[in-house]
Amino acid sequence: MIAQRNMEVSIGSLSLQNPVMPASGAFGPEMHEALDFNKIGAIIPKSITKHPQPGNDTPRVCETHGGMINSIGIQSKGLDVYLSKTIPEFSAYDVPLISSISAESIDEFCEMSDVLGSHPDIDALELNISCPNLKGDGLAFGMDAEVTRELLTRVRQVTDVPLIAKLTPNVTSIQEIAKAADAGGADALTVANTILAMAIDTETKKPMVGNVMGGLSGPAVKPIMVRMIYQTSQVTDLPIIGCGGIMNGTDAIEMILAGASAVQVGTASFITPTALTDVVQEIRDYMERHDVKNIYDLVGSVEC
Amino acid sequence: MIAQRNMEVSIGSLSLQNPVMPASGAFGPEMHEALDFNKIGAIIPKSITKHPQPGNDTPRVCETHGGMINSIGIQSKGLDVYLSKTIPEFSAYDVPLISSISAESIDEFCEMSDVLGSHPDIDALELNISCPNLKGDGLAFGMDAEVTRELLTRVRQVTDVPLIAKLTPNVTSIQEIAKAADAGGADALTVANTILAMAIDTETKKPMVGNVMGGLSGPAVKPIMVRMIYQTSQVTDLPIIGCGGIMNGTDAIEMILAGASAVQVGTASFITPTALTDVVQEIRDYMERHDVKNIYDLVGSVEC
Amino acid sequence: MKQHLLPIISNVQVSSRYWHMKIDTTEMNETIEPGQFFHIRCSEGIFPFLRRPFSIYRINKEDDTIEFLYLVKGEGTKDLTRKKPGDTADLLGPLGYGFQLQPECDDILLTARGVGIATLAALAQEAGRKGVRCTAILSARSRDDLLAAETLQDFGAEVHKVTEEEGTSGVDSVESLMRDIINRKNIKALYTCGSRRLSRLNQRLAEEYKLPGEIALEEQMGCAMGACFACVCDLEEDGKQRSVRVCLEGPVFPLEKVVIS
Amino acid sequence: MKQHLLPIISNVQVSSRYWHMKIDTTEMNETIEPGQFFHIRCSEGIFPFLRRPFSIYRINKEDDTIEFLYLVKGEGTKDLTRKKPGDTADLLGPLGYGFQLQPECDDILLTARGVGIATLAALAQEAGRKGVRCTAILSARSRDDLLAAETLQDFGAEVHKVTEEEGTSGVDSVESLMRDIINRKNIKALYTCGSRRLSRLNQRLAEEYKLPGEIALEEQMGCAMGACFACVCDLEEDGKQRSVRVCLEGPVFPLEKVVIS
Ligand SMILES: Cc1cc2nc3c(=O)[nH]c(=O)nc-3n(C[C@H](O)[C@H](O)[C@H](O)COP(=O)(O)OP(=O)(O)OC[C@H]3O[C@@H](n4cnc5c(N)ncnc54)[C@H](O)[C@@H]3O)c2cc1C
Ligand SMILES: Cc1cc2nc3c(=O)[nH]c(=O)nc-3n(C[C@H](O)[C@H](O)[C@H](O)COP(=O)(O)OP(=O)(O)OC[C@H]3O[C@@H](n4cnc5c(N)ncnc54)[C@H](O)[C@@H]3O)c2cc1C
Ligand SMILES: Cc1cc2nc3c(=O)[nH]c(=O)nc-3n(C[C@H](O)[C@H](O)[C@H](O)COP(=O)(O)O)c2cc1C
Ligand SMILES: Cc1cc2nc3c(=O)[nH]c(=O)nc-3n(C[C@H](O)[C@H](O)[C@H](O)COP(=O)(O)O)c2cc1C
Ligand code: FES
Ligand code: FES
Repeated sequence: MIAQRNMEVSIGSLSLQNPVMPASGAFGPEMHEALDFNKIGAIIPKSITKHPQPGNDTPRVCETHGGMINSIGIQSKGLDVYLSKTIPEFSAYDVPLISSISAESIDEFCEMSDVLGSHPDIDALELNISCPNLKGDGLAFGMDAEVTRELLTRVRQVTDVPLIAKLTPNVTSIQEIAKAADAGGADALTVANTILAMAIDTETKKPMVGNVMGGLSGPAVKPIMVRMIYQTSQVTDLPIIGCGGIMNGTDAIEMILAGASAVQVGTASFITPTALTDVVQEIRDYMERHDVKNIYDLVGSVEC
Repeated sequence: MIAQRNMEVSIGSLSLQNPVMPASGAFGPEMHEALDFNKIGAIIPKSITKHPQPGNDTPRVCETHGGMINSIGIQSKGLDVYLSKTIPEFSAYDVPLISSISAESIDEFCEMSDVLGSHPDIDALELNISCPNLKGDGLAFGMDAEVTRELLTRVRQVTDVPLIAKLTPNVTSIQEIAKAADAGGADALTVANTILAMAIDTETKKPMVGNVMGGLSGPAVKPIMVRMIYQTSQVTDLPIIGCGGIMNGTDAIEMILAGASAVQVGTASFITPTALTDVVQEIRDYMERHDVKNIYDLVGSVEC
Repeated sequence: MKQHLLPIISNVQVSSRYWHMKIDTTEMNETIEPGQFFHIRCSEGIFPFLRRPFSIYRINKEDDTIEFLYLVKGEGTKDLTRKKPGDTADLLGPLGYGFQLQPECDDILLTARGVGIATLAALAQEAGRKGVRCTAILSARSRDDLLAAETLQDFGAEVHKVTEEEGTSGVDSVESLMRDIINRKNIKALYTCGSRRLSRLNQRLAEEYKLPGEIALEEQMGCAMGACFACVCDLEEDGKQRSVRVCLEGPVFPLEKVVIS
Repeated sequence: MKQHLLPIISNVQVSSRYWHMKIDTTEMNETIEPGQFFHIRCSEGIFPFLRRPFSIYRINKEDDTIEFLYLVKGEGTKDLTRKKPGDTADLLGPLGYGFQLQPECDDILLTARGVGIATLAALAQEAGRKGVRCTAILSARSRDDLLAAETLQDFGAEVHKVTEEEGTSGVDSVESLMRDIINRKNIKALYTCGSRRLSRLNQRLAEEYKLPGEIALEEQMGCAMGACFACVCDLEEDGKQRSVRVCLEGPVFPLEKVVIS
């Protein structure tokens, strides 16, 4: 008889059947043809902005050693289309729906969180306070602890759904930002968004992405993310969602050992469209092999 | 007839025959068997501390996708052995010798800079204000602009040799630190040291390096370094020495286009012991192919 | 849009820069149309990291195979050349929307440049199959790059070759050639792929001659599944521009709508 | 210490976990000693990133070849198995200091475990060549891992095999075996490689029987050129500890001096 393997995890008041969800911006409704959405922990569509916006110039992606740079920007059809089209498309599935929000001001974050948080089909909000592609040389709300605290405090006032702050890795101390988000009322932290990066084509002398700089993702960044998850877990009890460079179940386990209770898989889906469900299966295999009854027995259990 | 290709670059008052030098800690006297030291731009031995110190627990290195983590720490025999043994070993070569200094306080930086700066065989000092392996959870002087400014100001008072500040990439704004080092009196900036990282063996649940965290180097980090070089070059006129992930001449050119006037090559030497002179030759080939007369015609010439 | 692991029948160099790969599609039950593409994993490792998009060059329903014609450009295509017969090809697809051959358009003109030739070859094949007369102008750097010309001729197409090498591939020369063919053959539709300049020329002539047309676009891709918004371009409809994803809504678009930057 | 690009003569699997590679060293003019090692680039790409250290298993001066015996452990060694005869091996070395066979030590005992057997095989070969009588205790997980036993026997060594499989590889059993051999054969020196526990045992018996000895260490390596200080261990001399680099000052050290953690 096979023992029960409990893979359920909680993000605030939200319970997920397993700890694996897509990373925002690397997942779309069309992927249902290749992937069984009902088998993952949650669905997170691409970050949404209040107003429609076009995104950045092409080329928008380029490859690097063990990773890629993207400068998509937040190409978005705006909140109205999101409510009328995107949400119905995803709420057909049997897993929680987490909306990722990108906004230009704290007020706008509040306004959007109010609308989306009160929508019956939306189970949690991820606040993308870290997108390095925003105007202003890659600056983001999440680079400042005080701004982060205030942003979370204000959004907390308008909604009761679980709030996940997606932190930026482009900071001196992720611990300070994590503590600020915690103090402001976040229910969980995603650690972390992409690392600001740049590549130049030496033949044309032009930047490889239209926006000059973009965000680095993929296995190249994983050791940096594992470090940040570990550091963050030392200063807060909030659930951490590990993100950045996961290609398989072992990578997910590594982040879980470092302190994550859930993970997001982004770029890996571009290479293997079934990456998300593969990771679920590989985590389960690991639990079998090591006879782990409950995924929480692994969370933060690195032996330092 | 082959046109002259001028590869000479200046680091403050110091002139180098070409822009390629080793990264501190990834170069040793024994490598002379595989590499002609007289053909590189400068020699930089491993960072030296005032007192002997043992370095960190083993294992001290591990591999990651496109890179490696090291937690060597600054294993050092102290200043006395450095003066009596290391310097004579290197000063036999016909290229400038740059000493990399690691210290525990600003006073100690001053003291060591005084001693080393007045040594006739030492041509410049690189201040390693960025080593992420120091005690204190990876904190470093170079994570604080004010400390950086003061450190440079104080060291500037004790020596006239060119001062190179080796910045840490583990900061929110490398520009702020660069400006502070500039204001304090640095002659050049090395951008940048390793990125703090961590890897866990999922089978043993133990960190892959003895010191739990270590510094990530190699091609994985190059896009982050290119970005930081570009950002730094926007806020200061100081010469920038690009470092992090260079494997070949194209990588060096990429950093030069981003704004570096010289480069350091570290980990690549572990894979190809002639990496340093290979890079020199490949830069020369590029200049031939693109008919570049002077290396400075390339510095910062990315077309954004 | 599914991941398929299929046996490679052959993978051989066919000219100095081009290779040709044939895949056994017996195990893949999908309808494939000319103009569609597959996102191919060129190596097993993590470098090159992303998949690479390749149009379908030939669709052989009879013996359940498909063929690709690819230019060795960088690391990805170099790795692809290392695959041997019997090895597995990792294909994601078929992806996107292909060309439309309207019943009333019984005489068509294709203008292809470089790797765009591979894309239009599949259309010539389809045209041949449907009895549509097809004329093709193939443009390349050198004669050696024009190996696909024979394939198109086999499909019954009349082929005109222009090259840089011979100084015949300038936009002006191609324009007179196109005008001549359009007039002489009573061309009913234009199809193009592979060159910005030839695309603009096609747009101009389509407007002037009031011909419908289609264009297959190439854009840098991430996911090729519509998820990442890497591959966008703009369409202009009723005076308004809107952004489309080449991988999902294309790669074939109405010629007149595409905003060529 | 130089980088050598040398032709591979053969590279074959010799047991379930071990492979054997033979290299043509005609183009390499270096003196190679048992105990020395090469830092080998296992793949051309950037993953695995670092070189991997491998001891010399056999040195065949007659026909100018060297041989390696390696365990397939992770990505690096897996990639190494992909090399074919005629391919190029990228070797950095020979590196480090090898074993010393003192003229007066005409009867030696080797204790090797796992991949340490490869390291000590070269010493057995040298002993055979010099007419030094050699006894070897080879320890491994299973009989199948002990394929090198024959090689050592060919060199004239008396070989004792102990395995986990058979329950004969415990420290206690090996200790009685060693004591028995030391007494029976009038052993003059001990050599060991591949196991912390066996190393401690060797240290203990060397002290008790007042025998000189040497140990070959394995440490995670970066550069293998003495530059990076990744591969350190501690030696104790005159009651004081000092740090040494295994790649440069070793990998062979006096048995009694090494601090085994
Ligand atoms: C819809 C579509 C169909 C195509 N059909 C064919 C075909 O039938 N035959 C053929 O030879 N080529 C075709 N191409 C082009 C082909 O995808 C590129 O030549 C290939 O990706 C180059 O990869 P590389 O690794 O060899 O070169 P790299 O050195 O990695 O890249 C060289 C250049 O190729 C382009 N490129 C690299 N990666 C991608 C990517 N993921 N998406 C788009 N472009 C990329 C970039 O412009 C890059 O500068 C097609 C492209 C598209 C978008
Ligand atoms: C001086 C010396 C001589 C050796 N001689 C032999 C030999 O003759 N035959 C043999 O089979 N093995 C030998 N080894 C061990 C061999 O180097 C490792 O088994 C090999 O590096 C594993 O690489 P991998 O990529 O297959 O495994 P990985 O999965 O990458 O690593 C598996 C383990 O191997 C070790 N390892 C990985 N990289 C290195 C490295 N650069 N340096 C040291 N250890 C590393 C680590 O402990 C790691 O956890 C020797 C090691 C040393 C230091
Ligand atoms: C093409 C692309 C688009 C992305 N768009 C978003 C986005 O809209 N919002 C967001 O929070 N993160 C976005 N990200 C970041 C991912 O969510 C994730 O943090 C990052 O890719 C690291 O994970 P990975 O290495 O698994 O891809 C995007 C990443 C990629 C590659
Ligand atoms: C093994 C090792 C030891 C290092 N030791 C030092 C050091 O002592 N001082 C220092 O400033 N940087 C040290 N570094 C960092 C390098 O100088 C360099 O900044 C980094 O490796 C990035 O360059 P690379 O990718 O070319 O290796 C060390 C790096 C490695 C890999
Ligand atoms: S490539 Fe991702 S949307 Fe088209
Ligand atoms: S491996 Fe670098 S000093 Fe030994």
